[in-house]
Order: sequence, then structure tokens, then C-alpha cells
Amino acid sequence: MNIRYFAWLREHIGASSEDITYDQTVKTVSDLVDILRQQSTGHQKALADMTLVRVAVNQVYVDIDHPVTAHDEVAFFPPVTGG
Amino acid sequence: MNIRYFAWLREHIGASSEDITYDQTVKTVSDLVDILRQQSTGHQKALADMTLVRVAVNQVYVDIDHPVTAHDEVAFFPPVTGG
Amino acid sequence: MTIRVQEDDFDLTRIYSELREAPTGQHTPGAISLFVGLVRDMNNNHTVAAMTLEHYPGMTETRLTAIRDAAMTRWPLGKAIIIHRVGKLYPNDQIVLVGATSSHRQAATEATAFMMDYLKTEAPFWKSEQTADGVTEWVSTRESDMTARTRWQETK
Amino acid sequence: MTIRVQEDDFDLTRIYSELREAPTGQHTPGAISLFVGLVRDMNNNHTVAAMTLEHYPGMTETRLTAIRDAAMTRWPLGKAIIIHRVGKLYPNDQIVLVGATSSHRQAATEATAFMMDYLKTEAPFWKSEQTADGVTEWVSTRESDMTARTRWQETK
Repeated sequence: MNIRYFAWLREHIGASSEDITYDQTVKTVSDLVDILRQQSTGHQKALADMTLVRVAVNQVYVDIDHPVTAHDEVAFFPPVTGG
Repeated sequence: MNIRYFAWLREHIGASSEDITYDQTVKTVSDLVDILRQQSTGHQKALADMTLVRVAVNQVYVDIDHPVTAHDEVAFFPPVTGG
Repeated sequence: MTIRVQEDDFDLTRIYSELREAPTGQHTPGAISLFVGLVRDMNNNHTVAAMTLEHYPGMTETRLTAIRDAAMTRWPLGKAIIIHRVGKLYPNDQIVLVGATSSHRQAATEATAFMMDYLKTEAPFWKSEQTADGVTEWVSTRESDMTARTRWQETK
Repeated sequence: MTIRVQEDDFDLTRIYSELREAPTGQHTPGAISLFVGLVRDMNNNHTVAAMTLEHYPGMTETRLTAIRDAAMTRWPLGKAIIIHRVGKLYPNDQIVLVGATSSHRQAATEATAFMMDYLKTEAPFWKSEQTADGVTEWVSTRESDMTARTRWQETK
């Protein structure tokens, strides 16, 4: 599973992308977040408050209870501020 | 009193401007219209239906019962269509 | 020059450059909104070969200035400009340009729409259209233009 | 090219010329609406020395295309364009351009506002601002941007 981070989440985690081994117990984005938080204090900080984080699975906005599978690209980022 | 006509009112009347001698009985735009209608069939046609005509006195939009005096510039024209 | 009524064409590039520069003593605008009206080659299902714009010199400039001032009062604008051409024009020619700058996106876009809606209903311009077979007709007003203006009287 | 995400600056003059030409087989537009966003030199009472725009390549283009398509469906537009820059920018630099053409004035102006409001809330771009003393901070979202977007869901 390919995980991507942008803006201050990327800075906290110290990487813009990482591949993680698919864990059969991970059914939803929420399950994935629980696992990612255990990776480092940076991950923990970035994903501490999910109300501040937007999630996209395969580049489509999804809610935290959206299913994820082995070949998905899952991105975490703050609310957008372009324009 | 200087009277000005624009667009199809100017075409009906055959003049863009005319000076008329101030008549003491003319108190309002409405009185003026009554007098102008008697000038020619063109005037009559142009000013036949005042719901199709806008009036400005000294270049300010006014209603038909607005007062007029000797030195006023009174303009008659159709609803505007610029832009 | 914030209000211009002219026979000559205008140059959007130059106007944009002027708008992009902050007014003296103010900050850079952040948002620039522009609207340009062009002569259509078709109107009410007939081909338009040419158009003539008549206006009321003096009153035109007064009304346009009042419209611009009303926009400047209602929204926090840096600059606002209205340019309108008169005389004979052909399809695809530029007729009118309205532009506004602000540090707020919605102020710039709303002010631009506001100025166009008032210009359409209050500025003394009259269009006559010439069809391909040489017939000239005065353009009628559209109900929708009055509706567009009225909305600004109801809400901000 | 109706959607562009690029580091390079863009040329308003060239884009305007493209918009002014009728789409193949269609009539001349009549109305052109343009919005340009520029880097402000001041934000939330601090001086901005530079700005960096990060984005999500791939998803950005997909979202912008969806926003443009939604506008094309909702209003009778001739053309619609969205250009957004990424990378390091400085005060008064152009960030974003949104433009639409139509034979109806309100269609062009509303579609432009619509595309900006959706871009502001859905397109994956993130701004960080660098102050004069070298501090870099991520720009926060504004409540007003979400309010601006929500209005399109309520009424046409």
C-alpha cells in the first residue's frame, strides 16, 4: 500500500511517501491510521487529530471509514489552501 | 428649454435636440410631453406611450411628474441597451 | 482613468497591468476580476453584421462614475474601472470592460457583476444592430437585465 | 489546454486571445469573464516575502478537470479554463487564472466564481508563506472559503 503525505503532515513524518506492507486486519482508512500512528512520534503527531486531516484513496476524497485494499494509494493532507 | 432625443425617439422626431420657448403653464415633465406631442406627427409617435420612454432632467433620471423650469435640459429616450 | 467612453478600441493587457499595480500606499491586490463584452455575430436568431452604439454625452460619464463609486463604497476595492465604446462596431469587437481589484476574491467578482448589472440598466447607451441584408433595428431591453440589477437592492 | 498546473508564469493576453475566438462551429462569445489571483505582500497582518505552493500531482489535474466540467454542465459556456501555478512565488506574482466565455453575461461571471470557490476548497494545493524574517508557516483555511462554496449547493 502506498501512503502519501502533503504539507505539514509530510513535514511531521519526514517523508512525502512510504510503502507499507498490507495488513489483513486493515479494512478501512481508520484502521490504517491506527497502524500508521505506531510508526513514529512524527506519524503520531501528524495523525493525532483526524478532524484536521483530509484523506484521499486513489486520488478521490473519502471519509475515515472508507475501505482500503493492498494496491490502494492513500493520501493524508490538511484542508487545501490554493487559489 | 433644451429638449434632447435619443435612439428611436430621435429618429421619429427627426432631430436630436430642440429648443422650445418656456411656457408658464408647463409645471412638470407630463405637461411638457402634452405640448411636445402637438409639435408634429413624429413627436406624437415618439411620445405616444410614455411607459416605453425614460426621462432625464439635467441628466438625472426622473419620473413623469417631476417639475421642469425654463433652463432645464430635458431628455427623452428608450430604456438603455448598452454593455 | 477609471471611467472611459470612447470610439477607440481598448487594450486589455494595458488595463490589466494598471490594475495589477497597487494603488499608491496600498498593498498588492490579491484578486483581479475582469469582464469584457464583445459584439456577438448572432442575436435573437439573426446574423449581426454590424452594431452602432449611441449614447448621451455627459450623462453617460456621470452615471458610470456613480456606478463605480457605488461599487467602491459597497466593497473594499483597490481599483475599479469601466470602459465603454461608442460608434460603429463589428462582430467580435470589444464593447465594454469592467474590472475591479481587492484583497478579497468575492469583493472583486461581486463588484464586477454589480457594475455590469447597473451599467446595463442605467447607463444611457443604445444599440442598433444591422443584419446581413442591411436592415437596422434598435435592440430591445431584456427582462433578465432588470432582474439582475434588482438582486443588488435586496441583499448584499 | 483548458487545465494547466505549472511552475511557469502565464500570459493573460494570450489566454484572452484564445478565449475571444469562438469554439469551432460556435458563435462569438459575447461575454468573457476572467479572475486572476496574485500573491499578496501582506496576509493576516504580517509581511509576506515569498510563498511556496505544494500540490498533489495527478489528483490536482483530476479535481480541476472535474470542477471545470461541472461548470460547463451547469452553465451554457463556450470555453472555460483553469491555470494554477506551483513552486516558489513572490508578492504580485500571478498564482491562478480562471476564465469562462458565454453568450450570457451572468453565465460567464457565475461560472468563474463557481470554479474559484470549488478550486479553493477541493483542489489539492497547499500554500506556505515566508515572512520577512525568514519564518515559514503553512497558510490556514478560511471559514469564508467553505461558505462561498456551499452557496452553489443551495441555489443555482
